[in-house]
Amino acid sequence: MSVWNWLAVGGAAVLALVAVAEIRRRTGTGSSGRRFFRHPSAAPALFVLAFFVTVALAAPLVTPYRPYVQIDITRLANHAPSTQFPLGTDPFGRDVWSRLVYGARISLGIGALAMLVAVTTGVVVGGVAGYFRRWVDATLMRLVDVGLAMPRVFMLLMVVALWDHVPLTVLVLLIGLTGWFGTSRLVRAEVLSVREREFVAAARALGAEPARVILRHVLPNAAAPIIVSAALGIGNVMLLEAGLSFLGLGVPSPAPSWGNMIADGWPKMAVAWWASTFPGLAISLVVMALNAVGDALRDALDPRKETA
Amino acid sequence: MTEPLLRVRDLKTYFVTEHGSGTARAVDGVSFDLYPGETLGLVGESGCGKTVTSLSVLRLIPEPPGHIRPGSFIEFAGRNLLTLAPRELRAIRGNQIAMIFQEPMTSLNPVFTVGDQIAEAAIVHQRLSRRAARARAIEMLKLVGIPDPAQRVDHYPHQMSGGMRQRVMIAMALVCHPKVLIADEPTTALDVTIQAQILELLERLQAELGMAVMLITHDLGVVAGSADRVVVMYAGQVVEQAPTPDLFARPLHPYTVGLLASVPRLDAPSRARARLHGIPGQVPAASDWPGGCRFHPRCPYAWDRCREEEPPLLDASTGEPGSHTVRCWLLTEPQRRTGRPGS
Amino acid sequence: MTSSSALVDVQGLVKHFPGERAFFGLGRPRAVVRAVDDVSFAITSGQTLGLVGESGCGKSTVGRTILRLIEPDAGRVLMDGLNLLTLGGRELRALRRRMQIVFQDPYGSLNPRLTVRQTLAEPLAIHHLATGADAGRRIAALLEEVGLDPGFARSYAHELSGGQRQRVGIARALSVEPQFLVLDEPVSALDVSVQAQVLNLLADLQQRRRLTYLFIAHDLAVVKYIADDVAVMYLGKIVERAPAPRLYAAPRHPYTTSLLSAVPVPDPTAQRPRIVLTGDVPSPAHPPAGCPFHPRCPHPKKDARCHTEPPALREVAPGQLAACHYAEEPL
Amino acid sequence: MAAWLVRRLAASIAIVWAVVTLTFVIVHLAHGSPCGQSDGRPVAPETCAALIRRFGLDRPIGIQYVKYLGALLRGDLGESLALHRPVADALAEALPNTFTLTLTALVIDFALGLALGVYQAARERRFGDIALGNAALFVNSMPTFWLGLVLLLLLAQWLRLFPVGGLRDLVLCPRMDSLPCLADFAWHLTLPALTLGLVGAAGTARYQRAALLEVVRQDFVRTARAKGLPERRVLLVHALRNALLPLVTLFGLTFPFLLTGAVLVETVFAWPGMGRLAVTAILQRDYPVVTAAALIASVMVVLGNLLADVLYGVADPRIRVRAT
Repeated sequence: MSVWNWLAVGGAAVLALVAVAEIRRRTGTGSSGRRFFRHPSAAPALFVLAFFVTVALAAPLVTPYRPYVQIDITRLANHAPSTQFPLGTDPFGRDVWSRLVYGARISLGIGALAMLVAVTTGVVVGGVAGYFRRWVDATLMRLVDVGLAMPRVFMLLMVVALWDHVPLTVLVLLIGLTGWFGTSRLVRAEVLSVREREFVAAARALGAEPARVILRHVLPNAAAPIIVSAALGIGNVMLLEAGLSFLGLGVPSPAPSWGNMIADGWPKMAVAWWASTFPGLAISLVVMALNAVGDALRDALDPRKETA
Repeated sequence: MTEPLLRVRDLKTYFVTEHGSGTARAVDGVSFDLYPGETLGLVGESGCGKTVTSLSVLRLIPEPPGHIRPGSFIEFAGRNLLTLAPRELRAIRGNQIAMIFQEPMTSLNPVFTVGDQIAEAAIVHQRLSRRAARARAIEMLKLVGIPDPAQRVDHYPHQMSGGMRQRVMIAMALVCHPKVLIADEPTTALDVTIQAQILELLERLQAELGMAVMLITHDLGVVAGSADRVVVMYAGQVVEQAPTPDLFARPLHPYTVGLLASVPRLDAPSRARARLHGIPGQVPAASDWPGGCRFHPRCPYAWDRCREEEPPLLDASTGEPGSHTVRCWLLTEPQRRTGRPGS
Repeated sequence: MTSSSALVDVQGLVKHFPGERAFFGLGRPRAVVRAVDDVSFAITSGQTLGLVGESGCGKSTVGRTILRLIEPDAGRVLMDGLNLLTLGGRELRALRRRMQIVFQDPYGSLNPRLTVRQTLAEPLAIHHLATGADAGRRIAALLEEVGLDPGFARSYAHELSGGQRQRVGIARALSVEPQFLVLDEPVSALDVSVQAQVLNLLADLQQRRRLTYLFIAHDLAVVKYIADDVAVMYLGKIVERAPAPRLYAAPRHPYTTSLLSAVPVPDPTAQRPRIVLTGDVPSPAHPPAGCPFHPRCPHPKKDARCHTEPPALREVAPGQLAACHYAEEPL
Repeated sequence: MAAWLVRRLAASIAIVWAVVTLTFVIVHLAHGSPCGQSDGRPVAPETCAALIRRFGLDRPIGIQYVKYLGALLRGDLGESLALHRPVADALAEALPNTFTLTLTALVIDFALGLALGVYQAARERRFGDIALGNAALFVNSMPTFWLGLVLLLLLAQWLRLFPVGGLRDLVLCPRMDSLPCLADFAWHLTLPALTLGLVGAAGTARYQRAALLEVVRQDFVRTARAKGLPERRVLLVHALRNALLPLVTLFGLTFPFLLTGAVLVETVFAWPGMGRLAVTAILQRDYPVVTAAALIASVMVVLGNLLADVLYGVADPRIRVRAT
């Protein structure tokens, strides 16, 4: 790794720090923001996320190699961490740090996209079921029961087994479309309780149309658990993606997803522990940060604390 | 008069506010006595500190965010409850001083039968056997007027109505025959016909068991019907204290007067749409009491002295000295009291 | 009381809630809850009807079915002769502007995500009454009318006290310039000193704007200060209805009498004889046969007829209706 | 309660039926044209004909569906393409191993999670709570299989405390018929069960702590204190009994989690269970096995939820008493 790469990494860290400080400054005036940052791990967690996002975006600057480059398969495979290869090289002679950074793009990207698909579907289904109730609700919730009955991994395994090779976009879509059941239940429960509140009745008495009632009165007040479940959802998707890739059924090799990296390093774990350990640590760290942010958000957005 | 059973002196219970930046002085220097066998009414609007006062007596304030300031003093049977070791305090809680709460629904544990919950205190304090405690529980259910006590003892709280649950709460509190019963808004969550039942029950039990009752309520009507003496609280302080007939016949603090004028009365002359008098403004926040007399921003008589200097409790008794005290400077300059407040 | 000058005329209103279906929406529904069971009354323009009863008697459901926040099962609600329950779409929306509701819980009745200004601007926008600077002026005027400083427009609900929130709730109802207001326990969550302020405000507004009120409450003393007529409900039915002075002076239904005697009076010298009813209000899912009040009735003449034959609501004195077989011999 | 149970059972059966139908639809979609697979790889004509025969794809879809249901009801899960034996037999061999693994993990999960959660709640915001809380958060955030790899590397390969994988030592114990062999089995079981259990326990502890702290703030806990009960009794009897109720719900959610984890953990530790069977089958494109495994997993999840519901009914008098 060159001096420039090190400087770029330092720059990314500084940028992440500044970003967190800025978020803190902007939200610190509201009571929710204050409660969020009162959570002891909120700020560190945000920093971890900001750092990974920054280096992922600036991948070419912070890494010395392309992620696919086998530097010197005969002499530089399973090279221990050094100044040149800060996290060592993998059994195929690729720089683990470079792959980790490019892998962040894939792993975080899949997490965010699949979560977006899942949360959007969940909010729409849960919102519709909760607001219209009756047979709409009954039908949708039975669908959700079935969805929840089938463990996601098995559902995905089945699809992968039947369709042979699944393109990445389809995989993301699949992960998203198998991940909204819990969210929809959550949203439905929240909508059901919000719609019983009197300000919703007041809006209806004033002649507000259902769309206005849902968009302006119900959903904003049901948003807190949705946001929390989105934060936790990214982490879950990342874990799922890692598992699938580890089994060789996720992101097609040699793309550097973190799950693939663990899988690639695993056979040589005894002699080159770093190749599997660092991507595993990266996943754990990011998921932990997402969970911590989720916890802090839960406290910050808790409507019961709003009146205090 | 006899010796007081419970002597509260300069009680200060403060809370750290939500944002951690300030202190809410919820109870700020409250003193009163409770005599054996009497019913003392503690009256005030929400935020005046009456519930915090009652919880402080048994040290049931959640700490943090709350804490009782050093210098406060609650004497019961010759001992300061505030400095007792936890173990000694537990021997008094539920045994000599018992409490009932406003929400009988949430104050009962949903997963235990009412019999178990009533028996529990007897088992802990009087070392009764399970069988004896169960018999006692049935006896208590009968005492509080629950029909079919032998069946009801095995029921869960959710199987009972609100009024029944409050009777269960009372049975639970009285199982060890305490000397003092603290009743914190015992009828607020109940309908008026059920409220009448519960008040009558409390009256009867007090006569039968001879305990002293501290009745915390916002309802002056309840106090008028049940209490022997009344303590009126405002903004964390006692503002007036008197025997019940005296207080209603001769209210002296402008707050007490305003409160009485605010109550819609069934016995008022039958003229629909008469105006109520009310008190202008609202109760200030406990983290931000006004300086001087805490009532002065809402008081129709306030003058410079009220804004600058906090009045002490002044004696206004016509009978026994100290029986009627008022925290108001008007007592020193009665000529300022002219016209009706609020008009 | 169905006179020609009635602004609101409710006839035979019925609302039965099916018990929650046990399972999957497929199981047998539990017993039907007869929340509102054949309720009729009329309110003269500019007057107030107090609707009184204990919790679960169906009084709030009456208020909400009148506004069609809950769809009734049967009955008619006439406003100026138009049956609200058969209207749809535009006509209903037009009529909704003329009737509004104020709720009990000032904490639940305002959307916590909106400022006071946004809360008040919404109805103006829905009914195309005002926008922009014009809306701002109207909001300021509304706030002043309900006794709030126009500066409160920037506040969120949680920054206000209970009384202030209730004033905002009233302002919101008034924003569309209704003629008729359902006041659903508007002061019962407030402290007495604030309660007095809000009651006075409601009385002033009624005078100034010529409003007609349905005032729903559990507290007979509060109702005495505001109502011209009073209807008492028990288990989904009106058991007594009369002009206020008559009802307070000479109640005819034993339930009304007991209710009146149970209200504590803040005067230790005036302890009246208290009638303490035994037992609880029965569940509206299983109302007693005959007169619904008979299991708790303290009337000395209570007999087998009360157990079997439901008494009709009939005129027992000029303008006074009671549903009791022995209304001629009140307690 | 009996009527309620019957209804609940009927609902469970309905869900299983829906899952079966769903798998049928997915399989049908995938093999609408079995002779030209999605990636365009040509399929040998004899394989193609075999596929058509096996799935009866020449028949109308309704008939196919009925036949599929009928076969399932008889316990016929089809024939494995790679193993050349009935899928049901292969699964019957693997399932007990998966059960042993997941149930051991479940015990670790709840025992450890409960203890940690209660300890943390009692020490709220003190050092023990914060340290354990962060540790639990970290463990809960690990990919299960990665934790398995780390444990494998540390405890099996480097420290040689545990075997690197498998069910038992096949040389010493060809059959499990003696105490030493049982011990050997337990020794092999430790690491995979610990891996699965630890991640679960971290989650359970977080959940239990939150549930208990929520309960402690309720009015009836204050009532218990006002009675003069010792703090221990207040927390462990009055609060915990109520805080265990949400844990029963978690119990229902734990099944999918454990089964999902088992797929990966079994692969890491070469544990011959259903998950590993399914993964091996996928690599050989042996979809009858995968489909059957998915079905079985769903049935287990549904049964788990049913069990959780019944437990909830028993634990919560508000439901138990109303249902009778």
